[in-house]
Amino acid sequence: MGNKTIVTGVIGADVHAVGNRILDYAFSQAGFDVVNIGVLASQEEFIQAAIETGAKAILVSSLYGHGEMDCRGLREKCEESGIGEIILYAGGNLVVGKQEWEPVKEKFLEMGFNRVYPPGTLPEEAITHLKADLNIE
Amino acid sequence: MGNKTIVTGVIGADVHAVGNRILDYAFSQAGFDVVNIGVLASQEEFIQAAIETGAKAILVSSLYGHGEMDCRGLREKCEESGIGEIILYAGGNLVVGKQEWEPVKEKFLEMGFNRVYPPGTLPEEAITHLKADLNIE
Amino acid sequence: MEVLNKKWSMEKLMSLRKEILATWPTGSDVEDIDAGIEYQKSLPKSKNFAAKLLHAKENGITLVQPRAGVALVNEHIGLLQFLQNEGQADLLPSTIDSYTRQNRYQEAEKGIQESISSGRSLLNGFPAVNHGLENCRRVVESVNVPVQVRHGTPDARLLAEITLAAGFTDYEGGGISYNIPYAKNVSLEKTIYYWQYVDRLIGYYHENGVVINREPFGPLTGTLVPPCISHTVAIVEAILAAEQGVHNLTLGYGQCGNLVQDVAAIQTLQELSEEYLLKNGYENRHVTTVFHQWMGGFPQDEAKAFGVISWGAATAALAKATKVIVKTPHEAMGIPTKEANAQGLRTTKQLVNMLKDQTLPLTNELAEEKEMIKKETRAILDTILKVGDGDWARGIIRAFEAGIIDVPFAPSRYNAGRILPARDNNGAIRMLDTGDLPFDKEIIDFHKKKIAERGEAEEREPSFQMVIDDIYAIGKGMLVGRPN
Amino acid sequence: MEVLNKKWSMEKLMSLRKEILATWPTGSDVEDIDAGIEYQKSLPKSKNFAAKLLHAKENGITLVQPRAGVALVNEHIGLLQFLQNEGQADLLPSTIDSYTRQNRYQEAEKGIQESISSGRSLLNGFPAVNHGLENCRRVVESVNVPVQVRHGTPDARLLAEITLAAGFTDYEGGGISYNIPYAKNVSLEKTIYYWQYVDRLIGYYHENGVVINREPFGPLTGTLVPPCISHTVAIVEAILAAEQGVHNLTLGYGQCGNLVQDVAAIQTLQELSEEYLLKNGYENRHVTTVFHQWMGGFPQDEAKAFGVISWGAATAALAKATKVIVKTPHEAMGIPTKEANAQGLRTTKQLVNMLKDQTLPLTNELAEEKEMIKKETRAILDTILKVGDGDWARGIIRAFEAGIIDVPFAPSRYNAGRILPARDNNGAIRMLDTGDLPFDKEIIDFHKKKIAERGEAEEREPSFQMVIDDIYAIGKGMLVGRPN
Repeated sequence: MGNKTIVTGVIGADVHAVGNRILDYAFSQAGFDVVNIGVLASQEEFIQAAIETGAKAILVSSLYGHGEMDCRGLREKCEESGIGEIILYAGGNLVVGKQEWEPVKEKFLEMGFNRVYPPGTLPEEAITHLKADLNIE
Repeated sequence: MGNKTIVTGVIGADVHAVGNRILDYAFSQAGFDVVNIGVLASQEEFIQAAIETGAKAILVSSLYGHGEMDCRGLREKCEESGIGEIILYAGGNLVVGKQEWEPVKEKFLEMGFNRVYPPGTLPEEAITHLKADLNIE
Repeated sequence: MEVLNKKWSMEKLMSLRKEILATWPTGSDVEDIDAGIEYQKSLPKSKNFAAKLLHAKENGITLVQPRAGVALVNEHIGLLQFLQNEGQADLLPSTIDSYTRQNRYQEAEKGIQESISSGRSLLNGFPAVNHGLENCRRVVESVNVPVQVRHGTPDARLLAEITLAAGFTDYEGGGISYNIPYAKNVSLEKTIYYWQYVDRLIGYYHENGVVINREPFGPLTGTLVPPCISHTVAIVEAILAAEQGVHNLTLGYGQCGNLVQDVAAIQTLQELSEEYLLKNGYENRHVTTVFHQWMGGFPQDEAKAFGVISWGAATAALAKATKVIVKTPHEAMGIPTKEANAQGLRTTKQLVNMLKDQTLPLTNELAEEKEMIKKETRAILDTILKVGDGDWARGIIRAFEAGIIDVPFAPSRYNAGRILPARDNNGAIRMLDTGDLPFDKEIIDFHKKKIAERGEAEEREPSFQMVIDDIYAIGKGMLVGRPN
Repeated sequence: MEVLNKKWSMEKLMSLRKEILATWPTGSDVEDIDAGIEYQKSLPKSKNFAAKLLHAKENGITLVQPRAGVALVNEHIGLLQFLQNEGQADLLPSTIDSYTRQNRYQEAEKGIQESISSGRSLLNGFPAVNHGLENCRRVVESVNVPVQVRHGTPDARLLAEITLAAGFTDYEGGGISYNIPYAKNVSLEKTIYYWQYVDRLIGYYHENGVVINREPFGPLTGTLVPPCISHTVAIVEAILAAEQGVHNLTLGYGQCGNLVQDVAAIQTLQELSEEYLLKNGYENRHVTTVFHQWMGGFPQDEAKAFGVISWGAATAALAKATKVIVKTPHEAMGIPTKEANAQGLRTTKQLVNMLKDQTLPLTNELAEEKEMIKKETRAILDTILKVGDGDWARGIIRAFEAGIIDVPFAPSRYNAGRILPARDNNGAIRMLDTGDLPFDKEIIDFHKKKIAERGEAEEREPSFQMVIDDIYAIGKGMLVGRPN
């Protein structure tokens, strides 16, 4: 597949399906080829899908607060699998409870994510960023 | 009049009449002889009513936030009028805005009030105190 | 002096003006009446209260307005800007302090000075008269939405002169609604006369192309006021204002808490006022409505206060009131911080937006409630006109003397104070005692029946204790004050 | 394996039990099934969920319940006590963490350890299985009100064994409602079978004098779910549970936001479920209702969130739901602090108390809405029984395969996902596309008409964009997602 292929999914034991459906729709509308692996997706499933489709980016959603535990080590696993340079985004309610956003963001950037989004972000924002990061248009 | 005569009223430019009516009713029910001078009452009117009726206590209500300015000097005026020992209570929304209660209470006690009540106090509480302060029952 | 409902000549207004403007030094700034009109014309339409209200009414939108006022000008401007920007207020007020309301400008001045020296507002509102024309214009110029004067001033003539010349486009109050709940010893003759002055002034503005909106104060004492009582006062004041040339009126009502009664009240207020204005020959008048969120005691707890605020917001939206006056989570503690004020606005905004596509459907219960409110209000209004020998001003004065109209819990000695309101078993406000209201047997029996139903449910005789229980109820989380 | 709606023998239950209890070490603590029953009998009636619900139903009271759960036992107890004392919760939950819901006890264990070492809960709920019997009993013993297990677990057999033996008296979920919205790859055969186990276990408790309440999860995906869809699932699960011996059921519904539709939904849920239980031979069953405050996206701003919470509370009270599940002002931010949770409870408590003497009167609109919900639900239910050749379990499985029942936005691949819901012009939830739901022309035309009305008002063709706009609407302060 081409330059516009991305993998989306909801990581861990998380079953929030609505936002995932909207992201799929919005990125498809924006011209991306969306490989949506759905909810309850493991790190391995994200990586497998990215390798199989030659995706340029992985967009990880997490709505249930366990994102911190679920996302840890994803960058390292990508490196081990030979896709160490792939773009990684994360977004949603990434931690349990109401916390300051900046430290949460820092934590995920340190984990190797390229961009991190707080709850309530509209798809348009991530679309704009991803186009910039992939040098599209 | 007897030992159970008290003067009630709403001080200053304050027109809140409902609580005043309830206080009147509740103290009367509790056996007090209530001389209710109503709303928009000046310090002089409170003192005049107390002298004329031989009241043992003055209960000042203030609901509109100007209580601090309106009540200042009342104890001194009582002293000048020869009723310096009269019991003075104040209650209501005594200051403008949401403030810590303790400093407000301190301020009114320093002004010479015997007891001070925050917003939301039920009449029963003041009735119990007044009976104790006047050695009734 | 007998006061009649008759339009003043401009000569009468102008000859009195001199005297009024001389009552405080800042009055001299507004001597040229036409300068105020010119200034008003220089303001954009977006700052005109009447225009914004009519637009909302046409589009089925409920606008949101706070109460707010502090002692000093810059702080007051900061407060209004905050409520506009952070509170998303559609309409802004300048709530006037209580000294100014009693024309005690000397004490207001002292409050200003103490506020400066202590660094916090010692006044419960904005002393517009003391600050004068230019400072008031700064207020209007500092915000992007229309600003209204909200107060409680029996004699508000000087305040009107200054604030209208300064670009305020809505003026709350009236000769009855700012007397009976706000004064103790001022006769209705006097206050109606004072307010004829204000209304004639606004009529003059109107004749010269400047539309100023007038809002009789709806909730009166804010405590268990039956709709027919507040409706009667609002409609009489609307007629008195219309006679003096006022064309745009917002009539008000304070939430009782029972959804059906509240929706019925807003709908009948609109319908009855239009009917009576037209019947009395006042054509081309524009009536809008204002719903006041719960005016009684509030829970101390902020979370519970949000619940009370929200119920008022939801009711206003379902009743399709043109605007809603908003309470704050600090209500039980007195004057709110600006943050709390903005919170109350945002809570309300969320609900009026969410519910803007919904109404309360017409049901038997709603139809019956509307019918009763109309019967009661018409009975009082028609008796007022009768005892006034055809004159509304004479009539309302005589009616208050006779208890034909009677406001519960009012401080004024010109009010009979004989009626006793209490909630029925569904929380609607009825009368335990209808006093001397000119009601026929059907109406009296209706109230008796409703109160008796509650008495039976609570296994007690209806009495003043029931009334007290109702007053304390909301603070304890209830609408109806049941025995424990 | 074919699953049929047929009561399990005790032998079947007991032979499976061994295997289930062996799936995690703490299972061995509950081997003696009758020890759990004895423990339940030792608890005071005030801790029995079913009893408290029935008392509320009889007295027209709406009870208030939060969601809450953290990783560690002492912290969880502290949280529940806080919500009981500061939040005035009538009923308490223990919300189970997401690892336990997927039976990933190993990961839950890791979450417990990390929570201990980091000093904050890294789990989004209480891992009851890992903590085991004695710890769960400490939870029940530490509070004064009934406690329910709330989760989202497709295979909740071990969790049920431990928590019921520990004194929990209400158990949320079901073979459909905890599969379709909570799993991706688990077949309905499996989950219905898992839940027959749970229901049979509760049936055994019932036969031995311990009443455990069961609550199918009403809101499903929580997003634009038409009432007929959630009603169908709730009623089928009620029947499946009743067959295994469950007698007390609370059926649920998630707020849609339109007052008339929400009241109609709660009323029809009560009426239809009683009708179908009786019609299918399940006598002496007690049905109560639960109303879930707004399950969709929340505004970030807490003041606005209070508005959304309040509207749910008011609707629950006017609909006379037996209990209401409460959101918090932190909803948009994920799991709330205990303070925010208690605030949501107090706001809700204020409203259900204030409105307890009021209902929404029956109007033409309400009657029509109820009639449509009943027609739609009956059409689906009757088709399910037909395609199941008279068996509800077989029927619901086949119905999901065929799209005869279809849950919007569900993650499960066993759900057709062909219907498309959207709001009509008054904010009620209708269907843009009814997929393969077994509706007659009248019903289909009704939905078409309602959606077309909105399309005309917004001057656009109904499409998936309308659905997306509706999903984002509340966060922007609206119910209906209008184009700008």
